[in-house]
Amino acid sequence: MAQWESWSAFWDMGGAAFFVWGSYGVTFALMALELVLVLRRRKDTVTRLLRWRRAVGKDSARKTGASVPVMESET
Amino acid sequence: MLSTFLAVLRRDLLLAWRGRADVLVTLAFFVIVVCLFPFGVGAEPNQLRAIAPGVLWVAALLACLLSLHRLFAQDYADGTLEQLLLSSEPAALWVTAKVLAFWLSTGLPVVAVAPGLALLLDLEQGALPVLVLSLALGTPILGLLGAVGAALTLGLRGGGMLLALLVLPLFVPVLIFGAGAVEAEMSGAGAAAHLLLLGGGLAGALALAPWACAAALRITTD
Amino acid sequence: MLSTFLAVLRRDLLLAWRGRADVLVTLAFFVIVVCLFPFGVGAEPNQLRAIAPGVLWVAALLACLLSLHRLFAQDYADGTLEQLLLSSEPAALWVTAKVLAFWLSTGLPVVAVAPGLALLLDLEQGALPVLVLSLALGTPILGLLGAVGAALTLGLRGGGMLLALLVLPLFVPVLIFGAGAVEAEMSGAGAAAHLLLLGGGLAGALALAPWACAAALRITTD
Amino acid sequence: MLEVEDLACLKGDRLLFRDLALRLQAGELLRIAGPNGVGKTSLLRLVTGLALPEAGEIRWRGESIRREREAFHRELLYLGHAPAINDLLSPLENLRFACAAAGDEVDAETCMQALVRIGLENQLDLPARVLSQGQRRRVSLARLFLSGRRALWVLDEPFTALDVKAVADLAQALSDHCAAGGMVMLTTHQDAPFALTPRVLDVGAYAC
Amino acid sequence: MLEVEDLACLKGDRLLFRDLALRLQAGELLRIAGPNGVGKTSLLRLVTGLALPEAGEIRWRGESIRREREAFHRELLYLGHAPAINDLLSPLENLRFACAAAGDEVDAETCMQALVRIGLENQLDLPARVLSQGQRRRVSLARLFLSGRRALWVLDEPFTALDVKAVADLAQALSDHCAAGGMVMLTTHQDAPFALTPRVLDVGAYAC
Amino acid sequence: MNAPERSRSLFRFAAPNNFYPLAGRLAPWFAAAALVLTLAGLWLGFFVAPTDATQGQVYRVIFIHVPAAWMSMFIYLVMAFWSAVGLVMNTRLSFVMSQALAPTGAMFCFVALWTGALWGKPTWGAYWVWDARLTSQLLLLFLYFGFIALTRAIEDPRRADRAGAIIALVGAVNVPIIYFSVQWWNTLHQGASVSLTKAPSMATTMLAGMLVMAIAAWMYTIAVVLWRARSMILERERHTEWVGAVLEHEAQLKGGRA
Ligand code: HEM
Ligand SMILES: Nc1ncnc2c1ncn2[C@@H]1O[C@H](COP(=O)(O)OP(=O)(O)OP(=O)(O)O)[C@@H](O)[C@H]1O
Ligand SMILES: Nc1ncnc2c1ncn2[C@@H]1O[C@H](COP(=O)(O)OP(=O)(O)OP(=O)(O)O)[C@@H](O)[C@H]1O
Ligand SMILES: [Mg+2]
Ligand SMILES: [Mg+2]
Repeated sequence: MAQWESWSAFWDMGGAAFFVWGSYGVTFALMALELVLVLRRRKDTVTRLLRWRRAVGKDSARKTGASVPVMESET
Repeated sequence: MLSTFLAVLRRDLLLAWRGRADVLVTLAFFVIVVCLFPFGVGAEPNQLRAIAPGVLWVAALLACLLSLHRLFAQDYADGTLEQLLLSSEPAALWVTAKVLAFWLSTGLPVVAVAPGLALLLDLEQGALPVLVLSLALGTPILGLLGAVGAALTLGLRGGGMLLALLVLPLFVPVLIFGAGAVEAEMSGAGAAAHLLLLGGGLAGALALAPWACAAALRITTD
Repeated sequence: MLSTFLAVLRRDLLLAWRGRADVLVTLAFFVIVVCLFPFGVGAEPNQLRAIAPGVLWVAALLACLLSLHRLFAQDYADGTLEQLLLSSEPAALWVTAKVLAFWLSTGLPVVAVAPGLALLLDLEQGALPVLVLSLALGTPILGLLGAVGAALTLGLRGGGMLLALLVLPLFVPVLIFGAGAVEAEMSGAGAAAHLLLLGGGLAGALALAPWACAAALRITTD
Repeated sequence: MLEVEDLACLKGDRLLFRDLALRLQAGELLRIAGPNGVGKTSLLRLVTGLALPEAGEIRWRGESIRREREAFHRELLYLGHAPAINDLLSPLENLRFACAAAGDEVDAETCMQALVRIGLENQLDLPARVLSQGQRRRVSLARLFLSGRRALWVLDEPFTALDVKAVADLAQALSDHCAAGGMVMLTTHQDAPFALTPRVLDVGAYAC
Repeated sequence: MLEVEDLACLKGDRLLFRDLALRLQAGELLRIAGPNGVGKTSLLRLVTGLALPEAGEIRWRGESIRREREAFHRELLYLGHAPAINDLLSPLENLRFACAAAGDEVDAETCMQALVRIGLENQLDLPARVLSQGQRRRVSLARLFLSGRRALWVLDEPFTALDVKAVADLAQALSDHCAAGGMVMLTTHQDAPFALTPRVLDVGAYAC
Repeated sequence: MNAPERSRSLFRFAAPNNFYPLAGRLAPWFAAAALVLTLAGLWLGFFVAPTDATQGQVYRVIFIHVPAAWMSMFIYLVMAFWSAVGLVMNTRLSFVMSQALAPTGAMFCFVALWTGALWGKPTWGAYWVWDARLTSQLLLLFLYFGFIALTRAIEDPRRADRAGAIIALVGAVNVPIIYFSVQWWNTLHQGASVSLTKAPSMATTMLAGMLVMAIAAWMYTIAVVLWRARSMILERERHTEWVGAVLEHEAQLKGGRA
């Protein structure tokens, strides 16, 4: 607490509370939101793909898995 | 009666949701046009503040105008419009549903972001509510009038542009009262009169435009 | 080599002539947007004069932007684009022809009427040649860059608007130098540097954009 | 029930046909024949009321269709060249909307069954944009299974893009509709295995 | 001359076909068959090089078409579902442009003859917008009479909307092209009176 | 996510089936590093760094503003780099990387704008002025939006990849042009009336806090992008057997937990 007399002084930020906490708040909220979205997307993808695989039948998967060329290229 | 109205409204909103990109991009267009102005005009705050209401309203008008041609184009091209005209309900009914869906998906977002952009142009905060109100009353009028133009220009060669030419003169009064309301508020004269006029215009457009539009559609598909 | 170029150029000019309405209406749009401003902003001569170069350039840019989506849309819808891509000539060649025809039919008229509108906004007469020159150098850049955007957004849902979003940031430098040239001339600083930069930009765009556009078209029809 | 008298159709400066007359009774299947460009599509659009004739009169159950438009349209089902399919919507959504917009009350389940019956069971949820030509066509044709109570079906080249089996099914459905007292008026250049032989009207006979 | 090996086509989630192989020799007429949605159009677009295959190789005169694109396209004539007709231009203008854009040097007189031969003598100067479906189709088909030196014709449902006589004429033209050493690859659901029996490739056999 | 050394290993990991598990293993570590560094940076920023002589406390926004601004610019370059690699070498993984980077870049871009705006109000008296640096940041946001909107609007992933790559490259060519034009535009109009007021000599603790936060932002970006890329890879490679195996494994895990 070298910089601050008290917690209330800290939260007040020398009168600039709105600007400082507004910045930090939105930033961390956005980052958290992004993290949540990314992780949820993964879960969604997995469930959706599982359902899809059940639907189309596993044998329609192509036999390329093991032999994916090292540098995969299309054509 | 209502079932066609609801069917059309539901489908058009569904389509707007499917084509979210469309809606977001109308919005982006609005934002970008507003942001272009400082580049053309120069970044001096006083000057920007003075032209802000006009720029915002012109940008909203253009954004609305440019999405208008989408109102019937797709349905016309794929034959849905023919089918709707073969329905036994009065056409004015589902036309209203289409315009309503259109406004909800393009006008409303524009109204919603306008205050943010106003800050970018340094408009006084006191004038923000009037700006929002004037846009909320004015953009539906644009949609209703524009629908008539869109119906008349369906399938014509110069379609989108001809539409602009037809409806811009009709839009001018809306622009004058809309931007005027904000300027009146800024100058301290009070915006009530302007807003009342806009409200009256909306009521009038709502009563007349759907019929005109329905007639125009029948002519177009002949 | 040249035969495809000429065939495309001739046909597109013929189409522009057939669809005269289109061309006139692009122009009308330009005129109307410029004329809207006094309504939105208020008619004070000094203020108008100050914002005149910016308004003219923004209006030209929007007019160009709005006609851009027509560049390939029709050919894409009716399959002509596929046929052109199956031609054995390099695609960059006929892309250039299309852009050239596009500019001749929409950019050139805008350049031609700009001085008249400038007088309407009370721009000094001394700055008119610079205005015309800046537009004549700048609008082809807009066309070339825009063609890339138009090719990328072909057949997409939010088509026209997505195009606007993609290319507007790219148009900003052109706008800055274009409007800047006129303002520099008005302020007595001389417009040579701006115009040179625009010329350089045009050369660069001419060298690169057709290739990017051709690549984009191949991707789009895949 | 449907009577057409003295009909003339002018396109640009060309009079396509004139003095065309026809009557369509309940249970009849009428095929409009004639070479390309003779005016079959134009005739159908006149009959549905989408276009206005140059001369002549069209009556439905004795009333001019211009005077009793709504009553006529309640009994009419028209499928033209344009499939009335929105590219962003799935077949199911398209079909439900088509029915609702026309005023037929049909629930999702029934629509689904119609689509399955017409062979789109695997495409129910794809956007229509990715469908093949034949599949698009089928989506609009599915309305036929849901519009039994509409007496008059007017179909412009319904067999286009359909494969052999689908053509046979459709021909069967049309025959069934007629057998149940409906009326069908269609154009086609293809042969289709109808159960009842269609009456043929050659537009060429009225050409000018 | 045209060899296709191990071709696979993926659309969205669905692998339409895989391990598809075909060879087309000079003088052969190949009909791609299969029910709606099996992947015929997709196959044709792969063969022309307009779309990229998921796997497999397409060779023209022994060279991969991706490597020798220009040489291949000089010998290819593709007519797809979309007619490549501009609504504002007349049939004559459309045809001349189609030839010029493809790189065929054809003068106006020859184009006119081709249009007359295909039955559009009265529509030469109308804007394409007002043509009937069959007439539009004919405009694009007229290119066939002007592209004799292109060896490979790839046609997607060329008989759509054509009347009986036009179907017969077109079938004759295709047979003639093969007889002259050309190759034709087409899809159709209709029967057409070909002079030589087409070899049939059923895409369904390679479906997954 | 900058270009790793061009060694053999790059080529091995360029195959999605090798990259996928590797990314899964690495991402949590980067996330943890980001968390630790953020806490350290915040501590430095709020409790060690002194009050600024001219600006008072409000300057403490700098600890996120500057890292976010740096990241947003850098991510665009990396994105364009991967796009170019993808177009030239035909590697699908490169496209996945560039598309996975875009949302995070846009997020940082927005954060830089937002924090800058909040900082500007007390220091300049306005949330926004049309200063060159601010303006080019805004245009960068539009470039991000354009890229994201385009790749989202195209359904076919192959087409989306290539179209996105083209617009990313065109944008990258334009970024410097935009930057310089905007700078010139501004100076032309109002001289140097507005410029970012830098603390004359930044206290070393301030600088340290800023750098630590910048590294934290790096770590965060890498973690998020790896995770996002993993989902995208699953989606795109769903036809392959190795994805089948991965999915079965996931299903078992879920079944085990339930
Ligand atoms: C919306 C408003 C703002 C935006 C978009 C913005 C944008 C940026 C950008 C892009 C950078 C990195 C540029 C570089 O390193 O070359 C930056 C750095 C910086 N900004 Fe801002 N800024 C804004 C407002 C402010 C304000 C109001 C201040 C302080 C009064 C400020 C202070 C700084 C400082 C000190 C740096 C670090 C400069 C350096 O290390 O070179 N910014 N800002
Ligand atoms: N403005 C015009 N001037 C001259 N002729 C016209 C004009 N508009 C249309 N036509 C002609 O009218 C006819 C329209 O025919 P319609 O579409 O009804 O034919 P159709 O019998 O359905 O033919 P298809 O079997 O090809 O579908 C065409 O022959 C067309 O050339
Ligand atoms: N994104 C997608 N997801 C799933 N299936 C798809 C997707 N895109 C296309 N398809 C399917 O791929 C097939 C495309 O078929 P194509 O157009 O090649 O058929 P076709 O054999 O030419 O049929 P037709 O005889 O009807 O013309 C259709 O069955 C369609 O449903
Ligand atoms: Mg017809
Ligand atoms: Mg097909």
